[in-house]
Amino acid sequence: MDELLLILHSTFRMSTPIALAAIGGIFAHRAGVLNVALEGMMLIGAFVGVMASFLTGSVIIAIIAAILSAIILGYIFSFFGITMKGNVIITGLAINTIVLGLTAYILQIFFGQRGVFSNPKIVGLKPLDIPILRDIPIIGDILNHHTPMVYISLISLFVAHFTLYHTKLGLYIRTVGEKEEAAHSVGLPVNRLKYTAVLIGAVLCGLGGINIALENVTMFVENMTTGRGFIALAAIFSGQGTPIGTFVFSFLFGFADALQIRLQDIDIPGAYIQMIPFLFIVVVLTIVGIFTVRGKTSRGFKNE
Amino acid sequence: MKRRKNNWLKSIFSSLIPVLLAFAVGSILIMIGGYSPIEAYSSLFIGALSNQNAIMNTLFASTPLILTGLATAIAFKANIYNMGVEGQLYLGAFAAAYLGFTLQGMPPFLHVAICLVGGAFVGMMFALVPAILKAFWNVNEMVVTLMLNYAAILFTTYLASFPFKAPGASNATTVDIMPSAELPRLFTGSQLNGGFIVAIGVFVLVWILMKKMKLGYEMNSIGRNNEFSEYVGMGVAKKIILIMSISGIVAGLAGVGEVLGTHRRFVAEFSPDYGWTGLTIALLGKHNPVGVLAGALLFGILKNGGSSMELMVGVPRSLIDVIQGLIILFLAVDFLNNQIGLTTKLKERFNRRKVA
Amino acid sequence: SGGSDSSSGEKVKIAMITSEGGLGDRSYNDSGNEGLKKASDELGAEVKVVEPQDVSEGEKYLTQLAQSGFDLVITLDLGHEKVLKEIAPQYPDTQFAIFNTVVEGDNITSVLFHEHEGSFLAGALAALVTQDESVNNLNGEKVISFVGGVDSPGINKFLVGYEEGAKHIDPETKVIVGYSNSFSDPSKGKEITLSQIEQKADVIYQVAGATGEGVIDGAKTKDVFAIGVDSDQDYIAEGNVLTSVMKRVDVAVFELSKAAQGGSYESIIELGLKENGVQLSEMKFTKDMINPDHIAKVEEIKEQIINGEIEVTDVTKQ
Amino acid sequence: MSTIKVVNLTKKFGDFVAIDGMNLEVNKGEIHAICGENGAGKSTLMNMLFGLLKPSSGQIFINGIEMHFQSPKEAIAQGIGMVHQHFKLVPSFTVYENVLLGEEIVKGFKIQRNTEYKEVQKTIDHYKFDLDANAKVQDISVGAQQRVEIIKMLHRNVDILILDEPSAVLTPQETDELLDNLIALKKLGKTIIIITHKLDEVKKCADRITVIRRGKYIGTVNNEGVTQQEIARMMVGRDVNLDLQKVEIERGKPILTIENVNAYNDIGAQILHDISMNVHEGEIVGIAGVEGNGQSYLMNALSGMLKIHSGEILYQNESIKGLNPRQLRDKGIGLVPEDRYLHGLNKTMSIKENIIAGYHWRPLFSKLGFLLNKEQDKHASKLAKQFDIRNSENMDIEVGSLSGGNAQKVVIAREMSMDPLLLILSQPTRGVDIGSIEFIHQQVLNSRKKKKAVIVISSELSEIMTLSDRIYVMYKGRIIGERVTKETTKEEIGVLMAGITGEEEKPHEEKEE
Ligand SMILES: Nc1ncnc2c1ncn2[C@@H]1O[C@H](COP(=O)(O)OP(=O)(O)OP(=O)(O)O)[C@@H](O)[C@H]1O
Ligand SMILES: Nc1ncnc2c1ncn2[C@@H]1O[C@H](COP(=O)(O)OP(=O)(O)OP(=O)(O)O)[C@@H](O)[C@H]1O
Ligand SMILES: [Mg+2]
Ligand SMILES: [Mg+2]
Repeated sequence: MDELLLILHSTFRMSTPIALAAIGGIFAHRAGVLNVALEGMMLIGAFVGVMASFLTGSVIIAIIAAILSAIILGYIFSFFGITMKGNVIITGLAINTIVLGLTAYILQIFFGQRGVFSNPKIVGLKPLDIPILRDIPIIGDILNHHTPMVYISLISLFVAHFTLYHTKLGLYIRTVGEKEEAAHSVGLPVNRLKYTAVLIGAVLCGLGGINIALENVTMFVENMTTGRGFIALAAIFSGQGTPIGTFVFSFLFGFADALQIRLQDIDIPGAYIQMIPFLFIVVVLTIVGIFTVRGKTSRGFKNE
Repeated sequence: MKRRKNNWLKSIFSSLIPVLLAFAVGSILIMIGGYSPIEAYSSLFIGALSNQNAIMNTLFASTPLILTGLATAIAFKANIYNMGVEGQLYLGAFAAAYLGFTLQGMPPFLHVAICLVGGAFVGMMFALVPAILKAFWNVNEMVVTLMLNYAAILFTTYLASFPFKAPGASNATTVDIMPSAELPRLFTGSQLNGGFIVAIGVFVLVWILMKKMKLGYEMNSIGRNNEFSEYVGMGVAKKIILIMSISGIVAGLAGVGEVLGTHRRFVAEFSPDYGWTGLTIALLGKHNPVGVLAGALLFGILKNGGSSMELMVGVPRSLIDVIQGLIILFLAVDFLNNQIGLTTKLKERFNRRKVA
Repeated sequence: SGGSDSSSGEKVKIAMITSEGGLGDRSYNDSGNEGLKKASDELGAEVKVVEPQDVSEGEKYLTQLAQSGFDLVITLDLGHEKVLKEIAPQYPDTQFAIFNTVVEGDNITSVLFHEHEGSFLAGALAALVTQDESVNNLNGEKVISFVGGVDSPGINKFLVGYEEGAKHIDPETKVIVGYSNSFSDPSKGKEITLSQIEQKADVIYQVAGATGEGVIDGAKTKDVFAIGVDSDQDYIAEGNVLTSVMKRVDVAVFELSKAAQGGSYESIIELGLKENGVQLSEMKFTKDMINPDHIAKVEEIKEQIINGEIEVTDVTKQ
Repeated sequence: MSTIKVVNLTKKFGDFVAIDGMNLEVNKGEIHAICGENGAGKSTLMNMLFGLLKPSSGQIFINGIEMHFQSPKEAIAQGIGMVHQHFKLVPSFTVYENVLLGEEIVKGFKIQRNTEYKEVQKTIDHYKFDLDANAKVQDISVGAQQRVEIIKMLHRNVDILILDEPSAVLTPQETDELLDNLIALKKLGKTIIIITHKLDEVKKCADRITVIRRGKYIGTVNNEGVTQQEIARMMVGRDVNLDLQKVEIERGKPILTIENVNAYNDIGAQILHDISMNVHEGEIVGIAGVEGNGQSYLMNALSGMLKIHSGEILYQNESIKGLNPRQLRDKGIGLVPEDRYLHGLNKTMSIKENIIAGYHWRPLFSKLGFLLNKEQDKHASKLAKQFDIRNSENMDIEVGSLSGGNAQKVVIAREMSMDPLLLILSQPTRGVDIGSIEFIHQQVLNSRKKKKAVIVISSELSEIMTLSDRIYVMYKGRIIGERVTKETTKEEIGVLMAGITGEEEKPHEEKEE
């Protein structure tokens, strides 16, 4: 029981960066823009957050700087992918490569550091002890004592859901993604909506970067996002672009990963244990697929 | 005839502009780092293209990318998001290595052939997993292939670390393959090997498949309109399985080439994201085999020239990554067409303002 | 065996190829780079460090460096062993050196570290300290742990030495093992560490590159001990890094550089506890926190290893 | 003063001139019909008026002021609304969401769904349209979707309403209601431009008629004093035979027999109930019915796209239940689906590629897995000529850039070229100009002459009456009547289509879909 609570507590920590990026990524996804630059946006957020924290000693400035940097990246992505109509997957992959190189390069030429940048002057964010939550049994054990971004990721879930389904912005974003001509024919600013969708994602990716670099640890490491942006992308697709579904899959992945860590001591090859989160997602999707397809009476696939 | 020439010129121009723009942005960064852009770029071209050895090494660097690019292009053409080329490559590579070091006393030609077939087969089998899940239960292939990549890398690393580790090796590698299984070097002084011939052979076959064969036509149709394709009896589910199998075969061969030609044993995590680079190349080449070939050569130049930039001028690796990223970024845009579109758009806005 | 042929007056030219991961790992490659810098400062050598993108580029780098007239070309990537064997004979005027593996050849020096020996000491110290409730937040339970970057022989060489050292002190010591599956994921490193601490581990040995930074951070958060690796990492979290298992790549590189300048090369250099090529850090911040008997005991074990009374397993030899 | 004035307007797509020096004046408060063959440029012209396309040259004046529309937004701001030929609706949204798109009712940030629903339903009821504002667009019939498009514009209170073939998918009653509505709107002072291929509608509502041909202005006439035949001649440039003569054919043995077929949709609702029917050699069987009464499902079931739950389908006395589309084609069944651009054609592939689809595996077109390019070219050129597909000099252009009628001819040509023993056509002439209708109908009758069996599913009653020997009427997923054409009247079938059998059966009450 205690063990389970610990795993769940850890699940929140592990799924937070994925959930933030994924929930942010939903908007671009729903606007019909495949954003593979989530990874790069998180990494730049992590990097700039650490730099700003180091230089100013202020976490607030660090957070703002991280968000801004991710937004700038979002603009570059949107400019090339939307305004210039470049292939968005290439654009996204290119941006990831650039961020990876650029962060390392800046670290090297301006700070004379390679690989790792850690310094006592970097101020991070600490876990919160929330008065009422603290006293609720079980729930308190799982949900209390997390860093701010964990709570922000939960809040962003509700905000994203509300925005997507109950506001004009959300409705327009979905329109653009599902049927661009419809948006065009009533004069919606198609490109501006796509920009906005990408930029919302950038903001949350910036926060994801903060979570990785200033909450979980307080340092920057080259490529420290290690593919979480792609896991987030997988969560979006698995959750079919709905905030709740996407969050569930981010959470499931975090859970499987937390579980995996605890199972490593079992006496079977580590590789098999480490595969758990990845195979777990495949299995879940397959089960969902089997149930969905069961009642199907029409032949073939729908166009995307 | 005249028109064709024009198109040809146009495509040269449209790929030259982004490269030049990327170089321009890159030179700013190079200067910030205190290096000379001219020196850096000339070392890039000298290293990649200046003499026979340089060119051979560029082709060598392109070899796995031709194959991973084609593997991705085949699937993408049919609108199947096979992002699992990396994983398929690893399993194909391991299979080839296994056949390469276990089978003994084989005539070289036969041994190589067996390794090629074995690696291709394993690549295919692994690609079948997402294909079947997609075909039967409509499970998103992009997610499945992304996830299975991790599993494949973990699995092959495990194999090379434990059951098949070379005795005495302190890293995760298998023993060497038999000399009979090696793809020979084509020239001395360069790493270019028989793998390149394999890649070119596959390129020709894929070109024929996509341009001349019935299946190529069906791939194109499925890629553009699934429902139509089903309606006219193409049996989309079965075709998905078939197309993914071919994609897996080509991805597997990419791994085989690396094992038989380059490393001559299996080395855990040997691929510097060949699969992902292949994906970029497939998209840059617009899923067209010739485009993929051109893209792979470009990346070969960048990789080989990039190392020269480091070796000769000392430009740090990280900056080379940035420049490569910039080139890809600018290449994502169809400049010539959009450029014109952009200027007319600006002109229109300007005119409108004048009127108002 | 062959000597350097750089005539006096000319600067000796030395190049070093990093292993994958490159510079900035705050351990292996960086340590090598330290040695090289020292060679440049003290010996006036002309030095160059290069970082290939992947292991298949080894041949190109080795060839081009040899062709560019370097007197000594050191590769830290043991993945280059095969190509080195083929290339070295073509450039008899260049001396080559490779680390962590043995490659035979007239102009090749192989440098081997006995990391398992250093790890053995770390394991012994960890097993002693974990039972001591008086320092930090340590519990009395005999549980220690290990975080590796990947589950592979190169990493497990450290693990097995560590385990043997711990069992040598107390066979009941439990060693929890975790792998992060990445060398650049400090978050994950920390998470694994926290999970191990929850399972009562209170001394955690990390062999995981930058991921290990997260391990140290985790130990600091829970105020228990981490053990650093490769270089002296004690300063990263003062008082929470019990010790570091140092692998003196810098020493080896410097020694090679000296040979390049005029001495003669050996074909195999083995660096273990005996040669001070592998050693524990001086424990600047922790020495006073723990029972001096423990340190004495570790010192004693070190002597036993050096004189062969204790033999530590090297898994890569299997 | 004219509300809309177009001067010397030209639109080029590459080298192709779609609109060539067009002049047009539309008066305020009139209903102005635009007529022309498929591909004449009607939609292109209207899209320029609505800001969706930018003219290559020429001027557009709205109320005397020259306009340079950059987007529909600016056109809407000038009070211009357009109902498009190809729907611009978001499938997963509800009807009311689509209607109000861009004009949501919000309180704070929150969209007031309930209010929106009520408001839109009110508009729908006001215009007496048969629509549920709460239904999702993807779940309603094509006809209903068209109604959503019209409501969308009516709800926006535009001054100038452009309707591009609004009645193509409406039932006769709905069309009548629509026309009445348009006349009522005109009386409110609105200006209406309507594009339609149905000359009787033009006669019923228009004040003036402009005819264009191949991108050029032909002329504008007053509705009064012009006959349908005259308009048709202006459009086509020759006399059009609107009444085809059917020769007597001895009907042969049964080709297709359907027995008690039942089917369900993906969410488990029954969509076909006990369907039984048959068709014989040398016979054309029509399936009449108001759009959305299960005809599409029947078509899907016959094309192998829908799983049949129970019942039997016999083709030449052999069960073809559960066969896939390819097997059906190989048995000699030709299929012309209802949705041209979804199932009938691959919009972004060339004419040549489209014209062999579904038959490309035949030895005629491929050998040992290779496509025979020459044969394919020959075949495509032959059919283009035979079926009068315009633009046929270039078989490599995308089918998507063909006009609706020509695109439909590509489908018809493909399916007929293999001489199928059984030809099933669904809405074969939807949105097709009169010249092409005549042509397609002639082709169908030729098949009958060659003793083939034909099923025509159409919501166009006159089409059913012209072509069929026998008629089945579908209502709510059932066949509620069977008549021999010669022994029935348009009126009788119309009554059946409304669900009234007049016999022992009562109109079916239960609501489906
Ligand atoms: N939020 C934004 N931030 C920065 N630039 C933007 C933003 N939104 C749009 N742009 C830029 O301004 C251009 C015009 O935007 P606008 O919203 O008017 O596009 P639009 O109405 O969809 O255009 P059209 O419909 O004519 O294609 C975009 O193409 C983009 O380059
Ligand atoms: N985007 C485009 N690119 C190239 N050609 C086009 C494009 N749009 C239309 N055309 C061509 O312009 C001509 C006019 O097309 P348009 O759609 O305006 O015809 P239409 O009169 O509306 O026909 P229909 O009655 O079939 O709707 C056609 O020949 C068509 O092929
Ligand atoms: Mg203890
Ligand atoms: Mg039209």
